[in-house]
Amino acid sequence: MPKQPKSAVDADLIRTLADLLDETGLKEIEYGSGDWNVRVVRESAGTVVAASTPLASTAQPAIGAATEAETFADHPGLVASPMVGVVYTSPEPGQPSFVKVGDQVTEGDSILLIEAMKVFNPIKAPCSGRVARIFIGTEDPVEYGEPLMIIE
Amino acid sequence: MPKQPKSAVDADLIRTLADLLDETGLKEIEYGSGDWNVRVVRESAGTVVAASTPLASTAQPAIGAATEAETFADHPGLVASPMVGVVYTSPEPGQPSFVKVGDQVTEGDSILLIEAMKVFNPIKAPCSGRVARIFIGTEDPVEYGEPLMIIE
Amino acid sequence: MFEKILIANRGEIALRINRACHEMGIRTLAVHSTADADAMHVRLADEAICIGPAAARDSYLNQQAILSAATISNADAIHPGYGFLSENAEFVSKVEEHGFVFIGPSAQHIRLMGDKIAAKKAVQDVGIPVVPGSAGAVSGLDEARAVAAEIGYPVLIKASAGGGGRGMKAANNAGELDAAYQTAVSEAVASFGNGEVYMERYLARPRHIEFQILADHHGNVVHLGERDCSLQRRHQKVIEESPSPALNATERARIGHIAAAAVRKIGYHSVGTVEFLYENGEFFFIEMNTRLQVEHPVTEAITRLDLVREMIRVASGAPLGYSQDDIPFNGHAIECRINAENPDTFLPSPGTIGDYHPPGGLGVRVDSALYSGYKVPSHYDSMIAKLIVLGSNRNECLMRLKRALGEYVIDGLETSIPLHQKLVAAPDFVNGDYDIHWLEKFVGLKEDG
Amino acid sequence: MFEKILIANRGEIALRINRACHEMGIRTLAVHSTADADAMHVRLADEAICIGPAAARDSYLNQQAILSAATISNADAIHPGYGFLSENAEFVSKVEEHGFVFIGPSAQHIRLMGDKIAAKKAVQDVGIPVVPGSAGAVSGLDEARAVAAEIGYPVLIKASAGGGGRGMKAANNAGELDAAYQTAVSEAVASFGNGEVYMERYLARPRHIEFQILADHHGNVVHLGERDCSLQRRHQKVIEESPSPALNATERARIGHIAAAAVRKIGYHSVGTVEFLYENGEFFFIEMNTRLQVEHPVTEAITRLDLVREMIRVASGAPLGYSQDDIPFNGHAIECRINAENPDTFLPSPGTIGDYHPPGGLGVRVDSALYSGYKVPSHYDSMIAKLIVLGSNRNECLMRLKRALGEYVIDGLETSIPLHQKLVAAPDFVNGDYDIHWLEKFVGLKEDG
Repeated sequence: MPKQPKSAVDADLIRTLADLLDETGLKEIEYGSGDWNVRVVRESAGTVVAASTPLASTAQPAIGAATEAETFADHPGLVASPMVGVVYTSPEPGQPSFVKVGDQVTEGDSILLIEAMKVFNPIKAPCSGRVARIFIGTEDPVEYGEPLMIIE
Repeated sequence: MPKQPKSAVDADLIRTLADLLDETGLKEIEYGSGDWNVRVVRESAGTVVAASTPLASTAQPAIGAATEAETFADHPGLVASPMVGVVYTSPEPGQPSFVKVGDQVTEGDSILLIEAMKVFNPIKAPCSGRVARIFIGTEDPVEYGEPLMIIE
Repeated sequence: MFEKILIANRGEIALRINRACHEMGIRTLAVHSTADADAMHVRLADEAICIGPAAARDSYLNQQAILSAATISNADAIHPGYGFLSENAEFVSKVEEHGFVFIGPSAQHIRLMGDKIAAKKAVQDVGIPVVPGSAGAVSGLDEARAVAAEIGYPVLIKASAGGGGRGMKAANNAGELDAAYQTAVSEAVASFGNGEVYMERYLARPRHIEFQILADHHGNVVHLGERDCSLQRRHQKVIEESPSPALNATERARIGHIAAAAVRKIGYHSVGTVEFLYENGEFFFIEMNTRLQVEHPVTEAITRLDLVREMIRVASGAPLGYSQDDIPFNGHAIECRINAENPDTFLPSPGTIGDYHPPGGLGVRVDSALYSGYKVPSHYDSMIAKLIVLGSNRNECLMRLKRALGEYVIDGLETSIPLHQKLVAAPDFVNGDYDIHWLEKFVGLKEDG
Repeated sequence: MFEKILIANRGEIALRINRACHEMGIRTLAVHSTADADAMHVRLADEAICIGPAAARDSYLNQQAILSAATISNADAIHPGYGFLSENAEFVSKVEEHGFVFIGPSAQHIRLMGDKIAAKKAVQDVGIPVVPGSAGAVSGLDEARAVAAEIGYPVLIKASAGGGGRGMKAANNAGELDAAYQTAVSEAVASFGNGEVYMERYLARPRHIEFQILADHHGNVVHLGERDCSLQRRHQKVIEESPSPALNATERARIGHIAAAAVRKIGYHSVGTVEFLYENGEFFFIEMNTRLQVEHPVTEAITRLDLVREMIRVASGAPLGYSQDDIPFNGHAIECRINAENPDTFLPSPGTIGDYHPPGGLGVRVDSALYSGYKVPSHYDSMIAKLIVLGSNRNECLMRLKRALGEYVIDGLETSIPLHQKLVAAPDFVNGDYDIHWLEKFVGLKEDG
């Protein structure tokens, strides 16, 4: 650690070391002089990669699980679909949506409908907050666990 | 060698050390001078272990490759069998052995015979020295590369 | 022919169905639980939809979720595999109400064969021999005693709603009857919520021999020979073979003909299996399974028919296109069910697969959804692979099975491969001299019946 | 029957032989180079002896080392596989002199068929049609011109000692003859140390169709149908199938009968393959291979015979035990040879196998010595696996092959799987409309002949 606080780390140095890790296949580089040193470590992904590639092809989800939504899969405010079905964003065709991005919602408010086997199931806000993202559009099919929106 | 941290690290040094890891089979090298140091680590090759276990059973060598001998496989004074055949430790039945443990031999001395297809092939000492170990007995069958003796 | 089939199952059978569909040029939709997101059938299917959490009742048994998935993905037909919803008449009705084709028999036939007493009556009416037993349900100890005296000891008391050995008790003589009856009723109530039981003669050393039936929608029915499934532990089949070491061609033709004729008379379609107990040259009906069986590959091996393809074809309305005389029975096939379990204690052994190397070469078939790095979930059945071996005769088949078991590598968990290696070397098995109790004696277990 | 067989080969064929031996209860001895110490056949054999360093001439071609290994391990017989010493008459003589059984034909028959000119004469004498050509060796340009004029252009000039396409040149007309002749002679000298060449009619669009023969020591000979091996690149077979899309049952019976009768007349025993060019309904002898072929599994698939087992049986003196009428031809089989090579440039790609997952299920056979973690040595042939698929007809076989190729995972090096996937989808191949030049055109290569 530098004794003198700096506003900016030596990013180029770290980039260089990171590139060197890649180039040389090393796991770790420590580099220093006097009271200064830097150590970079690359997590080896060996078995994880192996586990995910033994099959030649991967099924495409039948329905639109957006890549964008996947990155929010662990978000604490995520509302995930509790069932397989078709999403409706408004109570009736032609009416305004239950919610739009930026709206404040209160826990228990209806935020969507999901139709499954001709039954329209209201989806309620699991917490109060602001609608930060909406991942689906009306009449989109969704699978179990698919991200619907984020309430922060 | 840089005494002061630089954004341009000594990449050649790290490449050299990485090559040295490969060459020597080491996992880690730390290198330093005064207040300067560098340390490189190579991820141990898990697949090597995997490679040796995917089959349920392993063939037994048909002939007596002693486990003891295997531990000397990399010994610089190892005399390995140059052919498949049957070993004879003495020139004729009933005669004393060419060599016994503790004997001094000179490069080119006959130390064994190996019979292959009714031809008796003399095996000669590849170097001068003392016979430290003998792994085989007379009339033992041997495979190519099988340890015969050690001359130190 | 169908454009897209929803596969309402998991594991090796989902993969089996996926393969048959692809070989017919049919697109596939895998539905799966969250625990099976990385499963091989999900990866190899054309499309996949997650239908619920790991627990089977919320996913693979979730009829609404499966029907929703079929709807939103525009599937034409649903293949149920075995287990789960494959013999659920209510599900079949719903599938058809929603305009999909159920790849299997009608709801009516599933309902009929699901009721063990009604099934027995129905097949008896169309000429299939049944075990001597009560005319129907036996209510009360007095009736039980009277029935037992009539059909003769030993007798078996079985739950009407039963299956898998639960609610099933034997009495060797009048002295054992009362306790056996009461235990059977209690277990029936506990297991099925229905205490109704019936009784029949208990056979001392029977073999379990079943006939594979295939029927189209046009009245064409063939039998595809028998499978000897006598090697069972706790009523779960462990090894199956075809032909049975106990049957000759005349017997096969005779019983096969009776079974096929009966199936034709009741108007059944799709695949089905008529299960018999066989003792001293006599066959007695046990039950009819109205679905694809786990052990169908041994029949495929000796008849060279693709049963899943045939199931899909007849479900689409196609006629069989061949008759009984066109069905060859050549060679000998044995299947080993490989479970993730300790081969001695039979305790389940879920875990992550390390090295995985299935055997190959002539006459060897492996049906398994395993791969190196796959995590076997603990939520489902412990069967992880089926090894099916074909030889030109039983001895060749046994020798090939032995070498194939020796090549099979499944690291990372315990499997029943060592048990199968012992079985294949056991003199009684080699001689074909076994009955439905043999395996439990071999592994040192007492029968619980 | 033999107690112990020495397997004088490596790779998938050594594994194939090891499996057959174990299924017959015969112990196996693997002999191997230092490069193959970790090979699968070495691991699965009962015993193993290292016979030399990696270079084939010092190990797999080292006759003395192999015979020494047989001696010190008390083997009864030697199976040569294909390649290496399998068609070396001198080796066969030595094997027999040392009191071992050579599992293959006699030295005399190997010598006869190894001499292309003598072989042609010999088979012509026993009724097999040959391509019109020179009566024997053609010495000098003048004779070459005269022969070409007599048999008619296009003509092919071939090395007497040739094989694998080396020393083989075509001339489409008199203007091309001189250069073609001189090149062929030069290549023959360079490749075989022997400039002797012969000439024959060049067929424009022939198929390569070969008949599998099986003969015992008692004069019983059967043919096991044909294999169409027209898909070749640089004279190396890439895909083989049986039956040929170009042949009907009458043609098969006719040519098969001629080939089997000829083999009987010359007193041949063991397996053998009579190779023909087929064009416009005419068959012309190319050569006879006096060994097990790489592509034998397609014949095994449609006849259900185990060819390696039969080879061992007849080598032990056992009679066939069946006649031509007992040989069934059912279904359709295709083999893909999978090489460790770039599928576009065909450059070899040795390396270490990462994930390895062979396809499974109905009708799929994989013959391969690969396993995850195995290092493919660069010293030997690039063929690392054979995928053989059986279907009830050609279309079913093609669809199954397509799905099996899609399931096959071989990571860590480049393989020809993508090429096979392209071939299986190519309309000409799907229609069976191909000849021996088709593949080279398909991959954009000019023929070098």
